[in-house]
Amino acid sequence: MSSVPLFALVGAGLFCIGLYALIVYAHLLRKILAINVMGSGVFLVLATLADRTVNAAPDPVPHAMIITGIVVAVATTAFALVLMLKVAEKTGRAELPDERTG
Amino acid sequence: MNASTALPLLILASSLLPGLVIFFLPESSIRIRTALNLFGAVTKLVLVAVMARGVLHGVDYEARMRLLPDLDLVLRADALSLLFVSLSSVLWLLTTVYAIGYLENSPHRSRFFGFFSLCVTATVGVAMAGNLITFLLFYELLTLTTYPLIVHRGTEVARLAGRSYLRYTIAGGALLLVGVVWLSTLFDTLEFAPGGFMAGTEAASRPGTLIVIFALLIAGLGVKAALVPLHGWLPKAMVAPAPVSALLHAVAVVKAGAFGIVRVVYDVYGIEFAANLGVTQPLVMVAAATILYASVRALFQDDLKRRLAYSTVSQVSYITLGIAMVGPIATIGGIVHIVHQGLMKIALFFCAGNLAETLDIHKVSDMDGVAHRMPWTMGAFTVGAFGMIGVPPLAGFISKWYLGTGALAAEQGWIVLVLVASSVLNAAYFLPIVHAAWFKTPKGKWQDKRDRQRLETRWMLLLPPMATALLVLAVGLLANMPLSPLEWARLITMTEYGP
Amino acid sequence: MEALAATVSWDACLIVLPLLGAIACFAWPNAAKKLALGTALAVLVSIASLTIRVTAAGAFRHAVGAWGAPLGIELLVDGLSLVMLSATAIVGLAITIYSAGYFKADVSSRFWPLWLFLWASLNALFLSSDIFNLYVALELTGLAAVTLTALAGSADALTAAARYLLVSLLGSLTYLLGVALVYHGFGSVDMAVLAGRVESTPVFWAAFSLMFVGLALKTALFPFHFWLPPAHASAPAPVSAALSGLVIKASFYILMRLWFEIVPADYSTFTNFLGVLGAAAVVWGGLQALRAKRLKLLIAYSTIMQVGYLFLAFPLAVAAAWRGALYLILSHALAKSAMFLAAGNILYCAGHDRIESLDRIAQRLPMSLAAFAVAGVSIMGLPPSGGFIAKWLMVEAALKSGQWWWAVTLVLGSLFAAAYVFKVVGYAFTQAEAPHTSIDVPAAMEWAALALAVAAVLMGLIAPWILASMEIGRAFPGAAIP
Amino acid sequence: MDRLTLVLWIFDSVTGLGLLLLAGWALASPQLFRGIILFVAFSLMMSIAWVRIDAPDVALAEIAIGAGLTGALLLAALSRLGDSEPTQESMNRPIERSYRARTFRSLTASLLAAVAVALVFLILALPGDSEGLGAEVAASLDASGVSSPVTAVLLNFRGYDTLLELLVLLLALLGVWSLGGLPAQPVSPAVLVLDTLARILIPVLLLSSAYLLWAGTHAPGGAFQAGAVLGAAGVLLSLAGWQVRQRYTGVTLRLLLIAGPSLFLAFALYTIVAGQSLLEYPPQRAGVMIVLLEVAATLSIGTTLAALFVAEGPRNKEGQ
Amino acid sequence: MILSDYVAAVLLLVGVFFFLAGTVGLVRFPDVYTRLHALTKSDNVGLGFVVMGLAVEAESWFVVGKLLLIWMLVLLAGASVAHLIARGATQRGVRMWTD
Repeated sequence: MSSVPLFALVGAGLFCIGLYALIVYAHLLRKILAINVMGSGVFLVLATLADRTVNAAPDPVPHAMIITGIVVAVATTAFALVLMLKVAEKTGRAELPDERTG
Repeated sequence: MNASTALPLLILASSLLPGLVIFFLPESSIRIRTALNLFGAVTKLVLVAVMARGVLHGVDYEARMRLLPDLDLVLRADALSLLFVSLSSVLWLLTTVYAIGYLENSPHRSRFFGFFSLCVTATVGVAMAGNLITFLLFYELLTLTTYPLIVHRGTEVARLAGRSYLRYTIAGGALLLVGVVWLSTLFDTLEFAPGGFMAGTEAASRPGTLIVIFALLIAGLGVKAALVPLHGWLPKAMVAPAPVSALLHAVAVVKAGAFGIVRVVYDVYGIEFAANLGVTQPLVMVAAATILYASVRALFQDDLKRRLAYSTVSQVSYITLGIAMVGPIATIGGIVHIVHQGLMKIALFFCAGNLAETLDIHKVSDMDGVAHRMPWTMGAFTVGAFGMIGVPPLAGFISKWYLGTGALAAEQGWIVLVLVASSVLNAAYFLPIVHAAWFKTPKGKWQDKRDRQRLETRWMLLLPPMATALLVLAVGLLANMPLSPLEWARLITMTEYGP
Repeated sequence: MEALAATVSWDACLIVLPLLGAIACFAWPNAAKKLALGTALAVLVSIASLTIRVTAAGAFRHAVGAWGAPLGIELLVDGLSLVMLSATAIVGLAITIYSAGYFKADVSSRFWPLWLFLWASLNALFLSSDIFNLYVALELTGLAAVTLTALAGSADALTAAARYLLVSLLGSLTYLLGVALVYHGFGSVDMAVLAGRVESTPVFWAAFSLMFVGLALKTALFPFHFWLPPAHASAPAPVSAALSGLVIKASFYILMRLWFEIVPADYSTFTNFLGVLGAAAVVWGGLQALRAKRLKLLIAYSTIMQVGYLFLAFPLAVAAAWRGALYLILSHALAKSAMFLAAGNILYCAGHDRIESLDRIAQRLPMSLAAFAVAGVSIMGLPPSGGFIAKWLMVEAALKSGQWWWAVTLVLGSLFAAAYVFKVVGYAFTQAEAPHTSIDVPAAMEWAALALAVAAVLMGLIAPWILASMEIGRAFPGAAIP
Repeated sequence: MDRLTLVLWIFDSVTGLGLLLLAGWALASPQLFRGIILFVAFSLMMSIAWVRIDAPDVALAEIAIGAGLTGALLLAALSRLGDSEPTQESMNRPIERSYRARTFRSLTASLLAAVAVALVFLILALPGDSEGLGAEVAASLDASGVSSPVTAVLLNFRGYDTLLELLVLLLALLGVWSLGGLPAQPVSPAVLVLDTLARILIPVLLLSSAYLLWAGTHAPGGAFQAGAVLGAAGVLLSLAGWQVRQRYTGVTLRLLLIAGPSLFLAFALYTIVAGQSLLEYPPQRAGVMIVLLEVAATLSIGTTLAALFVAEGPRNKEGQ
Repeated sequence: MILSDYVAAVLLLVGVFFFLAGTVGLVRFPDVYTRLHALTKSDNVGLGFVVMGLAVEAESWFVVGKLLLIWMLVLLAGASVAHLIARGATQRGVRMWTD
């Protein structure tokens, strides 16, 4: 029960690493990976800060939110992958036309 | 919903409903369309007559509807609005007859007459507006409904003319909107009141803002009243069919602008308040400049309709001139000229339309000797032209007379010089046409068109110019009759200047 | 029947009915069209009775599962949500009728479930007063919108859908991070509870700016607008009508909710920055719309401009400005969907929507052109349309609060709007040299577009009633200037 | 005692550092295949982190869904991408190295570093201990019908979120099918080892899914974790090349897919008609109803996740 | 620290040693087949010791049962996956390492 919410800081770091990769890399599969990493980062922040209860069970509400988030993440990732494949099939490359998408 | 609130709405509906129905009529059902048009025009005329009688007997007609929690849409029939409403309903009837004849077998007539009726609805709305926001509403509606009429022909030239028309009017509308909103933030009411609703309120103590607002309002209205820098769209809009340019220049668009300036100067600011604000003098200057500049430009126009267009630009500024000069006589001159200029100009445009439609004459240069071929049309044209110049018994003379004496009363001697100069210029660009038409030997290519039937052209094209020419004569001769426009103008001025 | 009508919680019906409809359409594809129309009518009935109840009994909160606010989720039905719900219902009904004729057989069986999911998620979003629930609703809306955009199947529709999906996911995650910080900072995710607990600490402002960036991404505010034009232009017409008319407004609605309920103090540098972004959106959107060669692209850029208008309400911060912004949302929803449906008719009939060669089509589709023009009146903000009322309220707010430069932006924007609307309408009156063959457009599609356009204009005449129902249960913030 | 916290602190910091490094390598690695494998490793490391912050439910979900299914989806997508990608090269080069790109990347990197530092300070600024909603959940836990707090929140207190989330899953599948689905994977030759593995593992997976579902009411577990395990079974089934007979991919598939959401919606509709507030469980029968809903949800989630992996679209259903 | 703790500690240490050996093998060995060999062998044995160590500490036989089930599953999965990877490698033509 360390006082410093270490994993929350890691979560913030993951969020920023994911955002950097999302902005910088062109390939759609990398962008989907980046989105998943950012998602994990946000969930880490959400869960770690729920663990600050003194000598009591951690707050279950964020845990429920994270499970919802994970399921939503897998659903959107699955759809994004199929969309990427369709883009690759139609345009020949699994990248968005303008190289560096914001 | 008693009679006093129903009548204004009925007057609006009398052209709105036929218009909406006509939109959905197929092109082939000519008889129904003509019947609807004429029915609408006649009912409007009757309703206006009923309202006029009511107003004389002191009945107060007002229809009110809440537009915003603190703002109402008001239609009210006071003396000034009645003048403009009666003018537009009379001329709308004549122009409808003329348009039916003119567009005998041209395409898209349902669309044309639909927008035609909506345009008159907007004009009547502008006339009967009881406060600035209602006025703004119908003023912008007028822009929207006249644009399709200008681009009716569908040629590239028409589209460009329409585009330039929009540039001016939409920009003007935006300025007007800002002015009106600014006013609504300063004053809690925008209702038109005879002496203006500004004098004595605490906001009146901020002249700077009020002058800026006045400039905004006049700029917005000046676009349609064709004051000098803002008149560019008018000559270009001549590409529209004749009934449209007749209606636009004599009744709807141009007059709405001038009427708006009358409302702003008299019923928003109040003439005394505006005078000591010092805004009326620059307005007089602008009006005078417009009169002279437009008359000079008219001299060099070979196309008949463009010459008439420039003449309209200068004539409308007579109204602004009369209003901006502080003094009852000048005001009477200005207000009565609204009616006179309407009648004269519409007669001239009807004749121009006839010439273009039957003999395909568009240029002044090939009008030599046309009077032998079309004596009635050229007769009406001559009456209108002499009226414009200010020849005594006709309407033009009365307005110029009152403007002149008003100018002297307001110690603005140089205005008389401007009036005289403009009359000379009028003569300079009208008399050669009349002379050429009557006395020169015909040499244009139109001679081969033999006149096959008894009348020189279809009766529907001939009746309106004759009627308007007669009206110009009647208004001139019977100026002192109780119901004449002059008497009406005198009644309005009495209410404006108060006891 | 009265007892049932009184006790039934109509707001819950608004969420459950479209969802049931969507699942039914998915289970029985060949009966999808009838089911969808039935659902649309059912939603309309629910909205009507909800309106009656709210106007009579005032705003009320509906605790889902009968648990209290901090623990459970609460639905809030007040003037703001009611007005948004009814706009969604009206536009939704028109789009449903339009899509019945628009889609071919195989595509239509895939369209209906997705469309009803989008409708349900919008209703859920407008009703919810719980910021995490709003995250899930935003996710559902985003995914439904992306799948509908990708329905067109062409190369640029797919790439636009992919870009839209990535931006939507990024927006949602940023928003979720903001929600996480707010939850852990103040102990609850319910707006009413938060309104009591929130104070202007750096944690709150950081969390709020994260949520703001997420929502701005989804609303396509100026720097984040790049994904909107390709997405709205290449999507099928009814879809782009739903996107531009409703989906964009959903995330702005959340911003408004947060700004009214949670944000403690007015932070002028922040609001002025928003105003500058809004003004940039107005100018940029207007210029791009003028340069657009294709009709749907022009309309999409016009959406960016209108979004710019919405953000001008922040710096004005006067109650009238918020009424104006909300009125703009409503009139824009109706007018913009009418425009897209009209553009859809033109595309359906002629196969292309290049603006230059529009005149050959205009002869055969007078009603669609009329719909476009009438909707244009509201977009331009000319009287008597709803757009005019919105512009009037916002300009009045700008002048009253002495910030005249926002008034200038608004007027400049309406000049841009006039320019690009008349650029299209101008071609409608030109003569067609060679009327080539074209498929004639089903009447229902033309009438749907015209009905929406006329509704947008008539909205201008019933302003007092709408303005009154807007502020049930929550007066807009900002000084109520006399 | 402080020695233990020291060891734990070291363990945490190693895990945290490992997470950051793994994420960085996964995203920056030149080959996409290596990236995906590192991402799966990153998810497994994440589940360790979840355990360290006392979130067993989330750890289960992370492993089953995050590492398992997402990894499978990514690898399947990569293999399908492989044939349509002319060169491997374009797959794994980050954007070109032009000067403009490099400044842009360093600018973005520094901007995001600043954001990260700001976030860190923010998180540290949050109060050291806060109860959150733990007390409220504990107070009304017995009225919720289940004893595991997370399941109580998921199914009862915030059941509305779960309903929407089930629909997100279904919507994703609808989206995949509306894109026309992907060409059917060529059936790999019957590999004896994979076949026996499947033959042994699938019953165990079904059993453990049932166990997870049942355990969810009083211990970590629940519908989503059970559904994910069921989905894993489906994935294994399709990998082993067993063709599900035509009859099962028709209406039964659709019914299975909408089982969870439609039961939930039926329950919602019932509460509306009965005049109660939306999704209100009758206190005495709440437990039974929650389990019923969880069973239906697990079936739907499992089928949907498997269908998302197969992603061939409904074509084989109508037999076009 | 009673006797069972010592036994558990020793078992866990041996298990960890095997894991360490497997990892060293993974790093040091030249080609995929030898790495597969190293990993599957030592990790399975290591896991066996860890499971036994934990079983000593476990409170109830039910937990011990679950631990054994885990070990069985890892053995099954480890073996078949190693086989599949090796098959995949040979199909892709990865040649064995000969020094």
